[in-house]
Amino acid sequence: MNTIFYIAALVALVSTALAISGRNAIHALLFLIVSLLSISVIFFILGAPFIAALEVIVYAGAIMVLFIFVIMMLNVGLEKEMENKWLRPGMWILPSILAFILLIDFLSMLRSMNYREIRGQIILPKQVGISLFTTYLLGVEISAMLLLAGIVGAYHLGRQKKKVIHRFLEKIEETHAEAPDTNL
Amino acid sequence: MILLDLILILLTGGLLAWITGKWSSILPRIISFIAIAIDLLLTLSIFLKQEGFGHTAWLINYRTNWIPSFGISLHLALDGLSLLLLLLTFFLGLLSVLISWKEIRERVGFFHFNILWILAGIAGVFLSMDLFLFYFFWELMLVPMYFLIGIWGHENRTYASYKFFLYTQASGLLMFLSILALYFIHGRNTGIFTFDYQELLGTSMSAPIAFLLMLGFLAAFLVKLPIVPLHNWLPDAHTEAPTAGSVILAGLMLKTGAYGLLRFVIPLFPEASVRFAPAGMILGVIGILYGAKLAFAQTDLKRLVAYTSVSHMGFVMLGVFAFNTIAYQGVVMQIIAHAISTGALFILVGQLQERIHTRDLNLMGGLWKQTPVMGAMGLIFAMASLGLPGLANFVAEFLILTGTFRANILMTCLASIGLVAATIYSLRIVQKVFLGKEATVWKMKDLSIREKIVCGSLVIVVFWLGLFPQPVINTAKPSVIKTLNSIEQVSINQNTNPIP
Amino acid sequence: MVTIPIEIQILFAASLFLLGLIGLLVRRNIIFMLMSIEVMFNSAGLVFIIAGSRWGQTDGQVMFIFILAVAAAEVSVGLALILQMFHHYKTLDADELSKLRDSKNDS
Amino acid sequence: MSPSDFLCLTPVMIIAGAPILMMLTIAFTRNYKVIYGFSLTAFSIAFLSLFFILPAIPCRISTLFIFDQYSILFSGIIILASLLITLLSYDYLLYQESEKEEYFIILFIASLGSLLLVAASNFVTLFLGLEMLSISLYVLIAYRRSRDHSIEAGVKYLILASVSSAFLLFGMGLIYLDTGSLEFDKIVPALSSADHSATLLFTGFGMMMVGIGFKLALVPFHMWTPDVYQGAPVPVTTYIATVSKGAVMALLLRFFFAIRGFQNPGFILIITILAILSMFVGNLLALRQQNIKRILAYSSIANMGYLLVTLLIGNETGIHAAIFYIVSYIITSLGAFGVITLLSDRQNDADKLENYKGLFWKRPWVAIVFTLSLLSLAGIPLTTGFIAKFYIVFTGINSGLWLLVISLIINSVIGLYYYLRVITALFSPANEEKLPPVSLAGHLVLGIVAVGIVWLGVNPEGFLSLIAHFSVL
Repeated sequence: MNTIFYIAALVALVSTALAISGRNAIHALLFLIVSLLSISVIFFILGAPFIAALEVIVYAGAIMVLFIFVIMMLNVGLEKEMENKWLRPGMWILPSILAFILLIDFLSMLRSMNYREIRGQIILPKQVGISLFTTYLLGVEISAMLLLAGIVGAYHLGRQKKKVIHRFLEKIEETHAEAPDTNL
Repeated sequence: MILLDLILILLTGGLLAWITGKWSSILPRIISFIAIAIDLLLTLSIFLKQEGFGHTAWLINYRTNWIPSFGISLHLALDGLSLLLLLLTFFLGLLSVLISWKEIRERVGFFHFNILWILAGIAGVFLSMDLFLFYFFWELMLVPMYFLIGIWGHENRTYASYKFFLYTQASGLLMFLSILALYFIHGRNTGIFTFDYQELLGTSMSAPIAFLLMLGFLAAFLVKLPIVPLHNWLPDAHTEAPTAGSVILAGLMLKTGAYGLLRFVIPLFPEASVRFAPAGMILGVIGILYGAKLAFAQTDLKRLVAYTSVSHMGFVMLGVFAFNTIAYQGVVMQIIAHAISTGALFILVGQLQERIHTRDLNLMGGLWKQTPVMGAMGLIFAMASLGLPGLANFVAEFLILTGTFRANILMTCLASIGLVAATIYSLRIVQKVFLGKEATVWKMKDLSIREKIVCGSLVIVVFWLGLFPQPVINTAKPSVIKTLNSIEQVSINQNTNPIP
Repeated sequence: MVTIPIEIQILFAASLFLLGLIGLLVRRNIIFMLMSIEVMFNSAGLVFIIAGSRWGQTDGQVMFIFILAVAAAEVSVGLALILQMFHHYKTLDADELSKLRDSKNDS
Repeated sequence: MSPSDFLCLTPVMIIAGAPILMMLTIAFTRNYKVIYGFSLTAFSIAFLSLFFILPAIPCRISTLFIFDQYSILFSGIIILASLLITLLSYDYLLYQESEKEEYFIILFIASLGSLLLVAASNFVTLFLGLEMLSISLYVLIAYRRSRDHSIEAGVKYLILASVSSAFLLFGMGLIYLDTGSLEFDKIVPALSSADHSATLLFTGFGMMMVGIGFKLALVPFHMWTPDVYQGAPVPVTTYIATVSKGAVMALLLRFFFAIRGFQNPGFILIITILAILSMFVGNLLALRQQNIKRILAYSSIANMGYLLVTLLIGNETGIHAAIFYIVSYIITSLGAFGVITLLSDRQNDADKLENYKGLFWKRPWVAIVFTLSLLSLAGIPLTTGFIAKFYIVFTGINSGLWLLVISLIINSVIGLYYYLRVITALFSPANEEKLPPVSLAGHLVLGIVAVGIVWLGVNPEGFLSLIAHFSVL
């Protein structure tokens, strides 16, 4: 089990690093999905099978698909030129130093903790469900309202006011003026 | 209750003047004239029957709760000193309304609102016996003054009004910190948390802390007074303000600083004041000489008069830190005399400017021919300013110098050089403006009846104070003795005698 | 049973968080920034799972579920905003968003 | 949940039910006036219901909420402020693009989030309330999406607020890891156990403060403030300045007192640094601005810095001072931003200094309210801002926080300068520019604000005793 944890952790870190440094948005997203899957493995090892499932279903499944959907819609997945200057090695130095300092901070924090091995208690979905719908029942209601805000907001912001021609079709339209407009 | 009424009349009068200003430009003038006149009459009636009030600590004492959660009360009280200053306030206030009658033609309502609220703030300062209330009024008079300078001022008004506000506000906050510290020290000592002046008197604290707190108070009062390193705002504010603003600034607002020294700094921190006395006197002398020197160097007439204020207020500072009855009587006299004579000079400058639209000394000259009455007035006020015997300032400065002579001979000698300097710059005004060669030919009218009334009343007061100062001295006496008692207490306690 | 030191677990979560932060600071593409934020949220959720397993409580997992809901709502609004942004500016570069300035201090 | 729990939840349920009913109404017919009237009614009823539940408090609902006098007081403040903002929003949105009804739905959800925040006693509710508020604000800020500025402000706020939420979450996770409880009240007892690690707690609290600092716009997490204040529609800016900040500050107060933060030297250090930086940076950056919204944004940074001082006072009077300051800041901001809202026309927000030249001679009443608000922000007597600052200085000196008090005093003087600049513009000679008409609702809001500013400034005693009665944590 321990070995699996370390392997999964390594995979997660590497794929996250690749995701945030990738030039191609689609590829980056795929790396991110790999990372989420390996984190899901870790959740399983830590005794949270329900969360492991949710991580795959909601995070990797729903949210990432939403991302892919938008990227496809905007057709920027293949755009490589945009960030070239930002991906020069020089750009990474300062943020990395900052992050390194934070890492040192975390390490010093961890040193101060009493060395302890986890008991690895498995908490089953049933327990989680009972807790969720008794103690945290109001929390569930509140998240419903929160999602409502998200829905109304996304509806209002996402709607197009006037017809906007898809970038891909713009060129076509220039040559064929009678080409039908396409809504996004 | 009458004390509260004095302030409320001004406040409501101000609001009324503002509102009626929408429909007519005469109504606000009349309303403010009436409001101030009522206050003046009320104060005069108190002044005339002051013997009847008996010899308790205060002539009138009014106290009610305001914000009991913080130990803040609405405590107003009147003694001889406040009474004199109130009379002065309403007298000059009345004159400011009169002199603005023609000068201010725009936004008349709001102008009079500001005048009345400044007067209310000043009256409040002279009456408050609760330190929080005192600070409240102290700040209250700033905002309308800021508007007065900023809206009706001359060319450079915005800069001057900023400078005025920031200087006074910053120093006021230092005083505020001191007030709070005093409050807590007293509260911790006695368990009574209050801002009441009477209660806070005689709060015991260690010498360094007392000194520090005194410096906080001094900051506010010395900026207002003003004393030389802190005087920077004054020439700008005085020069840019409209005439009424200058009169109120020089005649009343500066006096709140002097009043604060007498009322708060010395009674609250007697030991610290004694320790500060040498420095205070030096500052006073520097103020006298430096102010006179700068006054002499000015070509802007209003600026010149402004700097004479710095010089005259140096005498107040000198007298306050001499700690004896004669000097204190002199200080009270100086406060009143300077208010009258400098106020009068500002009024004259205002009248000149109204006629020839300049304040540049080099452009004036030989105006006597056309305006003999104005010239005569100018001569009288200039003489008053230089301290000619028989006029008010002479009595004041003479008393101060006599008093200080007992305390510190060297300082007295240096200060009397200031008198010589005063002669030079005062005569320079008369020489440059009314006598001498005509630099430009101005066509101008002499004083109108309204202006004659204003100047005439000032002349009467200057002569009256110069020839019969006894009523003022009598009225101020209990307060002066009360203030000095706190100092004598210190000398007895210390078993030494710092004051000869 | 697993015996992984809790420090290692936290270190892992912290590293993920920092990777997300680096991504946010370095990338200018708004979609990548949003992805980095997701990484950070996820790592924070991981901390709750670790803590939950340390104390043997369900609270950590419940909190994770709420984080999931919030992340979903945020992403939906965020992506909607990104759509709008793309239609206005025709770019996803965050540096193009620089019109809000004081007129005097333009540089 | 018992019936009395339901009773306690009445105001929250009204605010939560209103947007759903509004959505249903919209499904049948889109009518701006109906939705507007409905919003006003719902806010009013929710406010009245607060009096209704007074006998039932304090009640705890599972471990998530605590409805005590403190949260009722803040609920009242939040609902009233939202009501006034609704009044201001009507005219502002009247000429906007087609869908303006959703604005009120989102406004309700944002207020719901704020209500939950002030009643939160658990990390779960803290997080959910804060996120509900944030997500609603993303939408509200970018609401007028036809304008470039709105989108830019929305995206900026989205990114930075999400990052701050991530920090907040991570910090909460660390504290949970350390103490084993998500409840505020259980944290202090857990600190005495052997498992507790001070560094873990410190790091956790530090990361939480990054998150909360973003929401309160404390330096160095303030970068979004001027841009968002400028780019957002004015009523939304008002909302951010008043309700959002008030609610987050109320939460921080409760949390900080629950964990006894003022006894922990590390926490004190964090708060002190944030407070002093916010005061100085906020005021100094405000000096050079020409845009009124940006000036007020920087001024709000400084004001939050002043407010942080109350956290360290460490006793009841600190809470009183904080509440008084928050209330007076909310009233004052409503006045200042309310004037900006009322002077904004169809195309542009009135956010430039030139828009205000000579306002006093053209619209004396509006200018007076604006002047009062600015003087109150500057802390000049006769206004509530003076008493509020006095209270902080007063309690601060009592607790010996000299460093903070003196920087507050210095900053009051610095701040004075830019407030005076705006006031000077108001009173300078008028230009010819036309001003939009001011509606009755606008006058009503300004009237309430003006009375509030002067009343609390002259006679604060009644309100002070109200606070003393209501601020039992």
